[in-house]
Amino acid sequence: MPVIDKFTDDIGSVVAQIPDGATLAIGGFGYAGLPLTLCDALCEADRRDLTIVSNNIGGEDRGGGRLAREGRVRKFVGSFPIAPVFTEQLMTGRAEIELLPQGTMVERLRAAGAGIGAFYTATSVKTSLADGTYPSRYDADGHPVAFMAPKETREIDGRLMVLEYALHVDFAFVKAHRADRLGNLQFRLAARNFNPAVAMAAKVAIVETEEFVEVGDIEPDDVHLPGLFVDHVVLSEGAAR
Amino acid sequence: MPVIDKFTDDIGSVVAQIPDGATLAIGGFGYAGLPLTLCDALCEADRRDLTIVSNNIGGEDRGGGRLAREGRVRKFVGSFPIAPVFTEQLMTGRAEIELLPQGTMVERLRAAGAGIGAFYTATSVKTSLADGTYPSRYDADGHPVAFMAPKETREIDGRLMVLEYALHVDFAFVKAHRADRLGNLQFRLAARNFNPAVAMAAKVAIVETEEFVEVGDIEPDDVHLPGLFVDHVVLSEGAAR
Amino acid sequence: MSPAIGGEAAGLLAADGAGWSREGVAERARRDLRSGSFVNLGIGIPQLVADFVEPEAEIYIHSENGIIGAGPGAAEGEEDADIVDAGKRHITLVLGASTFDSALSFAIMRGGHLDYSLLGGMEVACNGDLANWAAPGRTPGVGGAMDLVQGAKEVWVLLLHRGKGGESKMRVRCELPLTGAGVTTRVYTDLGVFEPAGAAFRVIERAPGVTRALLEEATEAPLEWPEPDA
Amino acid sequence: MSPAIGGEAAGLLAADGAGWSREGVAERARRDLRSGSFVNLGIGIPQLVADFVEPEAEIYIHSENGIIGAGPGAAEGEEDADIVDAGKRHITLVLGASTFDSALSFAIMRGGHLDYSLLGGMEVACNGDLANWAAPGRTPGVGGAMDLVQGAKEVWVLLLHRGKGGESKMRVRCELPLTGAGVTTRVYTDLGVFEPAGAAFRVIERAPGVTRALLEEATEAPLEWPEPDA
Repeated sequence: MPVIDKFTDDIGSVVAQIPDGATLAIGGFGYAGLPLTLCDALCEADRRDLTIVSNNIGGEDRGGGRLAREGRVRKFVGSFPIAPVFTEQLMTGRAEIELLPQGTMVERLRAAGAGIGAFYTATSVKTSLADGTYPSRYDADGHPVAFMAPKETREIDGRLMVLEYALHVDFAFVKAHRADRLGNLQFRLAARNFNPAVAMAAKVAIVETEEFVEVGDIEPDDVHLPGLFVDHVVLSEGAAR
Repeated sequence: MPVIDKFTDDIGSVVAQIPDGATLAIGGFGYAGLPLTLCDALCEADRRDLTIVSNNIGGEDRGGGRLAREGRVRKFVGSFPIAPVFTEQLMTGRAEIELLPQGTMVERLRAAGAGIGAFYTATSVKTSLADGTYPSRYDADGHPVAFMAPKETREIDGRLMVLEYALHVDFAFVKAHRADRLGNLQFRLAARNFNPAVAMAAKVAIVETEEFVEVGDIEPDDVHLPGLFVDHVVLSEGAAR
Repeated sequence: MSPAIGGEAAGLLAADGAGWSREGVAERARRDLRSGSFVNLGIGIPQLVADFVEPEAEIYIHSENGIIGAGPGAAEGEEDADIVDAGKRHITLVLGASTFDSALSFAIMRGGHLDYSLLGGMEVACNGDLANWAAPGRTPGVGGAMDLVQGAKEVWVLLLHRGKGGESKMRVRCELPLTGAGVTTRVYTDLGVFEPAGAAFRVIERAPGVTRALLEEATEAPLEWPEPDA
Repeated sequence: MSPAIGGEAAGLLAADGAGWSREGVAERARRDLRSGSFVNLGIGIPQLVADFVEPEAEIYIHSENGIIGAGPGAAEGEEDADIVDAGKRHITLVLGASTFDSALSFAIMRGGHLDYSLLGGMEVACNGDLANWAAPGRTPGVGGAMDLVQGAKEVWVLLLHRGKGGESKMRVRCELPLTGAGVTTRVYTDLGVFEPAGAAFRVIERAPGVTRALLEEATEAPLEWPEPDA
């Protein structure tokens, strides 16, 4: 019996540790690298009031799209809120939004994982996402009642930039191509996308993998994310162990 | 004749574009990933008054060690200045130093390459590297006459941090395991170290490689640094094309 | 990312056949792309540019989700679930392509490593301001638009000169929420090629059949004509 | 990195055979490492800890230059030029090792992903301050020392209790330049195990043969004794 074995068949127990109201970051861009099995399990566990950090919500039927459709998302943090059901909840005061440029989102996640407290970027400077005019919450009649905080600015090297803080999350859902029991992960092509960053930013990183391999099967240079960032590994639905 | 061909046999011409007084970042940790061929060529081109950004200087006989020994380094920016000849120049007012924690150095290089103007880190907070007491320059008698600037601090999430700015460089010397004519690079094991960051931070990134391969020989997921970060590729001495 | 968001607004093509079609705008912009360059093609007319890039030109296309060397769409039945572009279409990779995570992908944009970023526009102003992400009555989504206008060596906006109602999209000041301030280096429309010059658009080229009068009527912002222009 | 820099200062072992040897300090610290943990071993006594980690414990060693799963030194003639540790020695990799660039390596440290960071020390203070990088009369080099004390879940300092002249390295306040302020969570010396408790070191354990009197004499800072201690 090895000391470290992050793999489990019991997806229910893994997902059970995520409480209502948790902050959860989800990897994936489109269906590429989207952890569908874990998102489904979370819906089946009937979790609600979630803060979801992901590039989009509702671009796909499953994943974050299902979470939104089932009304489980209290707050969305990301770049593309395109689920009509989420929009409706937003415009009737039942959900909130923090809209982020895509690159700022992933850099804030990386910063959280890398022990960087905050950073300056020119992205979003002099826009409504930085000047305190973008509504984060509406009342039941669709009137804005709260706004995203204005971002501090500073000129660096002659260029105006905004201050962006590290984005820490409680949990992350990650989709890998291959994983071993140490949690070493290998991704594949454009399915890598946000997956390393969400894992790094999370207190608890939960991975689903297409393939479960022996320790040593992934060459040292092919480990795209070392196991110390990973807490649990399950198999994607339909994948054979 | 392909449109993009960053490879050249003419190391002399590549190095000739580096003027006296240039700021040059060099990859490598120990001899692993150290671009020896390029450093030798720079010495042979007799360049002087260089600002060298690298983890150490003088830990090895060749590479930065040779540059220091031959008195070509006017300023060292890095974490380990261990060349006695550099120390002597420093203590007699002929060279300067900016001493950086190793992780801060690589993060500042990455920031430069990633369009991040500055960032906050807890590393070095409340130390002499952050409070303006560390000498950066001495007079001929070894008395400090200038000090590293004190670092701005800010409390983030209850933790005191210092502000660190992006570290841009004019040129970078990079050592790769494999390279193609597009400049796509693959590194090997612990020879990767600072090489991607120095390339990203540089206006002109010059690579030496152990092996020159055809476009497509490096799989998309094995390209550790895409070619758009790279300007020139030469073969390491002793490597066969 | 939905193609309906973060790109261009619907527009009006010159009725009398003067000027370029959408494809013509893309083709005209492509002519100015240097061979061997790295380029990101945003949603809208910029996506059409790919069709005019012959492989021999070695123009490598960056896709924000983590690709350099994005190729044509995948043939039916040959889609790879792990290869999609920024529009989430199944595409192919060209020889020499590389794939990486989103942090590096946006470092490439913000860090100034792309030669060109081509974007659609809802409005563009002669001071270089660009609005292309938030139109009235739509759920706002920003995607990578605000990142794409920061850092690339050239930021070109490709759009139709006028909206459906004939209103000019070439403005003194953008009325829609900005994507970036002062970021645009060149503008390609169905009526011509322009450069933001502060208080006016400098006319670089008129499209075939486009008169000076038509251009002045279709452009809200002042125009600055090159010396020898009639 | 030179082993002469960034590690411990030379020290005095108890003359009468009381207390642990340097190896003994390493072995004692190793007993407190959790199986299946990730640990960085700094220069000095911490390097010796690796010798007491049996493979079955699955304790993975992080090396700042971009390795998780650093293994024993390479046999002569089997050195791989691309596998060195933070001390630049040719080492091996264990099964399941991963290699990566320095930016990620330091993200691992600063980001709090290591379970333990074990460092040598020149001086450590009861407020948790550590000085281990700049001694008088040496060329100052800092390496990864200031990074290694930030972020790891536990920061343990392993050092000899007294310097060559008998002076205490367990101080009220460090006199040498700090590596980090208030960062130390535990201290292992040849005389015992301690925790910085603000105004005093809390005594966790005395090494064999070390009397309370010896400890009090050898420690500049006040000591806080556990309730039942004689």
